[in-house]
Amino acid sequence: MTAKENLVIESKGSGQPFNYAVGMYGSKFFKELRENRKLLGTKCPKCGKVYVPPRRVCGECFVEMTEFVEVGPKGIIGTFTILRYAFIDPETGEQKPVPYGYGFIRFDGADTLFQHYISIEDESKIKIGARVEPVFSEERKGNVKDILCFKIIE
Amino acid sequence: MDRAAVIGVGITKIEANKVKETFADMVWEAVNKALEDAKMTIDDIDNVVTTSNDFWDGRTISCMAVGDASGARHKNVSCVEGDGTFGAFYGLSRVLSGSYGTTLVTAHSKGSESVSSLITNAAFDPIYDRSLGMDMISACAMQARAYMHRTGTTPEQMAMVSVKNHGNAMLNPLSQLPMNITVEDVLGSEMISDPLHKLDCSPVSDGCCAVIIANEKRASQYGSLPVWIKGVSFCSDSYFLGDRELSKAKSLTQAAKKAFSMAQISDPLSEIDVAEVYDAFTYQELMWLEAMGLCQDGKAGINLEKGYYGIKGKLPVNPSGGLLSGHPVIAGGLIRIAEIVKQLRGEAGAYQIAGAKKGVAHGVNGLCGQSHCVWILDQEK
Amino acid sequence: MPKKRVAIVGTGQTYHKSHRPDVNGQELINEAVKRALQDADLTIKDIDAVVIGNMDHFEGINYVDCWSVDGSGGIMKPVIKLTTGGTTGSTLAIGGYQLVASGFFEKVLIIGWEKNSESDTTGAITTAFDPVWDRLVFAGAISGLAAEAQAYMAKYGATEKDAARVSVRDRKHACNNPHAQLRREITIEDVLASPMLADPIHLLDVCPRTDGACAVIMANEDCAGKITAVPDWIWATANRHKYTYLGDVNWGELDSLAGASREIYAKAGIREPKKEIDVIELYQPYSFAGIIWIEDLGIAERGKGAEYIWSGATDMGGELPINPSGGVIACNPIGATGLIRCAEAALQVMGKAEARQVPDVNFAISTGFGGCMWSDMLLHGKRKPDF
Amino acid sequence: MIDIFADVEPMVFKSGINVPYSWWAGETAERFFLALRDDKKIMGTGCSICEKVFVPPRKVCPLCFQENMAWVEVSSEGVLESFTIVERQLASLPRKAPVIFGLIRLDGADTSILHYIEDADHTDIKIGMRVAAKFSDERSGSMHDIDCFRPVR
Repeated sequence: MTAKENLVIESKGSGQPFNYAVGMYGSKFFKELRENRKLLGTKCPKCGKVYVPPRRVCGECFVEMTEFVEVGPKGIIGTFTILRYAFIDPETGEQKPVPYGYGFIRFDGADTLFQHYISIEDESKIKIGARVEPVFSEERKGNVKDILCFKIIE
Repeated sequence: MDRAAVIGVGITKIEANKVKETFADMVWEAVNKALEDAKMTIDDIDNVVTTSNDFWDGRTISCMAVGDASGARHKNVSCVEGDGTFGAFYGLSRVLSGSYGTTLVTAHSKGSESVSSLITNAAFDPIYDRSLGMDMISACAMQARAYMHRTGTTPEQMAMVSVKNHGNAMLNPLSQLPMNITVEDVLGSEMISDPLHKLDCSPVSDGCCAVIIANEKRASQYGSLPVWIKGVSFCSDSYFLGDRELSKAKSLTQAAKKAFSMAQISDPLSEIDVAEVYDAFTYQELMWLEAMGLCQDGKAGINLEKGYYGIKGKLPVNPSGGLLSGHPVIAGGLIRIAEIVKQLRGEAGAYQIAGAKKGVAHGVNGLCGQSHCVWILDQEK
Repeated sequence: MPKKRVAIVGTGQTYHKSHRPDVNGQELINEAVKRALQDADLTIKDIDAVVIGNMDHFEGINYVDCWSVDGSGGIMKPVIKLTTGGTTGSTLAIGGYQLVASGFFEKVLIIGWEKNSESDTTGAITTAFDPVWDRLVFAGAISGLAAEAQAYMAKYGATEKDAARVSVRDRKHACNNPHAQLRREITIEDVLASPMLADPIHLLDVCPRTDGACAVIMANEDCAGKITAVPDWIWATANRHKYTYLGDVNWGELDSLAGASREIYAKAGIREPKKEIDVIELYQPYSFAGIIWIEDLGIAERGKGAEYIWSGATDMGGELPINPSGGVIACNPIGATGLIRCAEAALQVMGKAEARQVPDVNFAISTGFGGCMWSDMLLHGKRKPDF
Repeated sequence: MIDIFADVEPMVFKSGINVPYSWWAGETAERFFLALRDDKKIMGTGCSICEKVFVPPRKVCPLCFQENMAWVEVSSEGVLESFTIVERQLASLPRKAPVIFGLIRLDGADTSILHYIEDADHTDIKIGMRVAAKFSDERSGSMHDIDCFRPVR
């Protein structure tokens, strides 16, 4: 009998590919973002809340939303953190580059927060309530990466 | 078991690819259909059980996607991972426990978003079996082979299940694959994994189902026709395929026995008017009928040839077209319950079974029918 | 009134470590199951149904309810899987309660487990969030918790030092618990000097990565008293899984816990939780939660959580000890974690908590946390509920 | 859906879950794999209560919950319990189709194992036929230390 080896079976990178449906609400958002650099939310006909990302159902009122409203593109940091620990990006299976700024952005005119990168060029300026604007990608493909990150303004 | 009833059902159209819809969109549609069917509003719903699978959805905590769409924001809510019949069982428990008067149960899946062969390969034990590369189709093909060997069931008889169910689907506007086909069409279709041809296998599908369950007191309050739950049971066999007697569904036999006995049904064959069983593959419809005691062991193929299981037969099986005509995994079993509810209310339209009073619905979890859930539903209290 | 009142009659935990190379998942589960059966002096044949849960993408096994039967003893029994993320363990406990209370089963075995060493925990949790909108930037549980801590600090002025006091408490408590993974005391200085993971969270503010399993046996009122002299009666359960999108969260308050706890207090007629509850096993994955969430529980006033912690009231021997087990900061096999809180609360009520026993426990609370800032809660009592 | 989406094409976000996994074999499976790798032996464990011999081995009898299972060597030959010939190149297949999967009950075992069947004529292959393990030349401690099973002629 050979001594204990703590034998491991590896998955050897056998991942699961997915074609996630963006949905019509998201598709409209990304179309506007790609073509016009505009940001859209949906407004609840009952409570009047404006949701970003846009979606069909107001969870609070359980009603369907059909009204799109333009929000931002400027906004404030609702809350944030700066990510400093290493982890594996589940999409690629590779280490994610850190550190990065992680912001919850409240666009002007929106009631919920939109998650994205915040530029950490000057960490001391990153505060709750700080004003930010998106940095758009020159080549936009119609997904969340069409915004590169948000940067602090004023 | 105390009395409880299904008082509302909602099924989306089953389609190959609902490319426009997110999980939440599908759930929103099914839930609103069920509420409308039950003549209720979301405020009448006391608690919610959603059913989904993190692998199929490509999302850990897959239930998170459908919280808002199922109206769960301010309610007690839980999530079953497995077939919708298991979700419904938990939903029923939450009513019978006395905690809630009504439960909304949902089950959703979008097969179009993933590679089903890889998703089901992940159900194999990672240490011993997974890297060999089996998936649900190849595993079930092996089960089909064992079943045919033991019972003498022929490829033609299996093909007839496909012909019958795709034909039934012609009458069901929600079905994905209504088809007028022949035994020759099935046997001539691509051999995917011997003995299963393409038309022996259910398709990849998107869809969602919602069901509302109520206790006795609340069941008659809203104006829909309650369908009473008389017996329900579930049971799991061994995991490793090599540990089981693969040509037999021992756990289904036990679950069915218990469910029938709860419903005080001693002779299921004469008392059940309609069955919706989990026909993910043609042979399964036959095998499950036998295991449930709805047919003498090994005789389902012959009975099928005699026309017993057609819409006008002795025991109509899968009049809706079954899963062979549209198979949103996870929602599959809950749709079986919803279809039986429609039958017992006399609301199944062109595929209505005349005079159906008692029905059985069935769901499956795991590889080759490891775990089964059986529901006995009744028009009468 | 429930159809049947329900009590916990046995619990079992594995020993918890950062990795368990000596056993596979099924074998790990089996260890907890066997200990629970032993604790209740039952055999697997006495069990009527099995409720099991974990988070699929930590181990990459689909249909875990089916796969696990070799270890769970679920062969030819009803087996059902519940999963709701971090709340899985407490969701399982609520599930077990419902299955027994419904009258369907007399004795139910509840199992939560995780082998977090088999994948990258943060990478796997990141897949819990929306692939289209959130996964780009989301970085596992710690990133969301950091957002909460920032919001709370901005609103109420709490400090990293306040939070460190919570870590110090839980790590000290853990020294009394043979099942805890991290059993070494730390100081406030240690916490503040530990690496910054995600501002303002340091390494010693958060839970470790753990392999482990927990099993709990629940029985109905007809047999609970025959199985054990002092059953742990489940008085009430509640949960709120409010949010679908992380950006909708009311940051700085855990309103899901506020909602669930108010429902529980109302059900049990509890008016002054601080006085009427004797011990809390809080699913507290990081130190700041120890300050914030006791406010949501109605234990401390809004903004006064830190003050209450510094008073020593939540330490062993204090007014309302929290996490005598050492809590999640000392041990976190995620799918089991919520169920461990439940099992530990049961041990307190049953008087079986040994070195970590709080004297004279009549009421205990266990909670679960996870998903999109979701909460679960159970109320445990020594007396059989009279409703 | 409503006409607010008249000018919108539905989008699909192509992505995936590529979290890598390392599954600990545990001491029981490890002993099985090391016997395969080092000695070309197939080992099972036997329960003293139900007297079943499990291959692959179990640490605890899943039926009786009995620990201290006894190690026994089983034959590398056995009977084909069932099989399928996979004709389509399923995404899960690591080998080129057609691939034959078999469920093999080794002599001395009460359970069957899954593996490949090769060198068998597709028309001759039958339930009940005897097959024998062909061990891989390079073995690393996994199920692939058996290359396949072949008919015993």
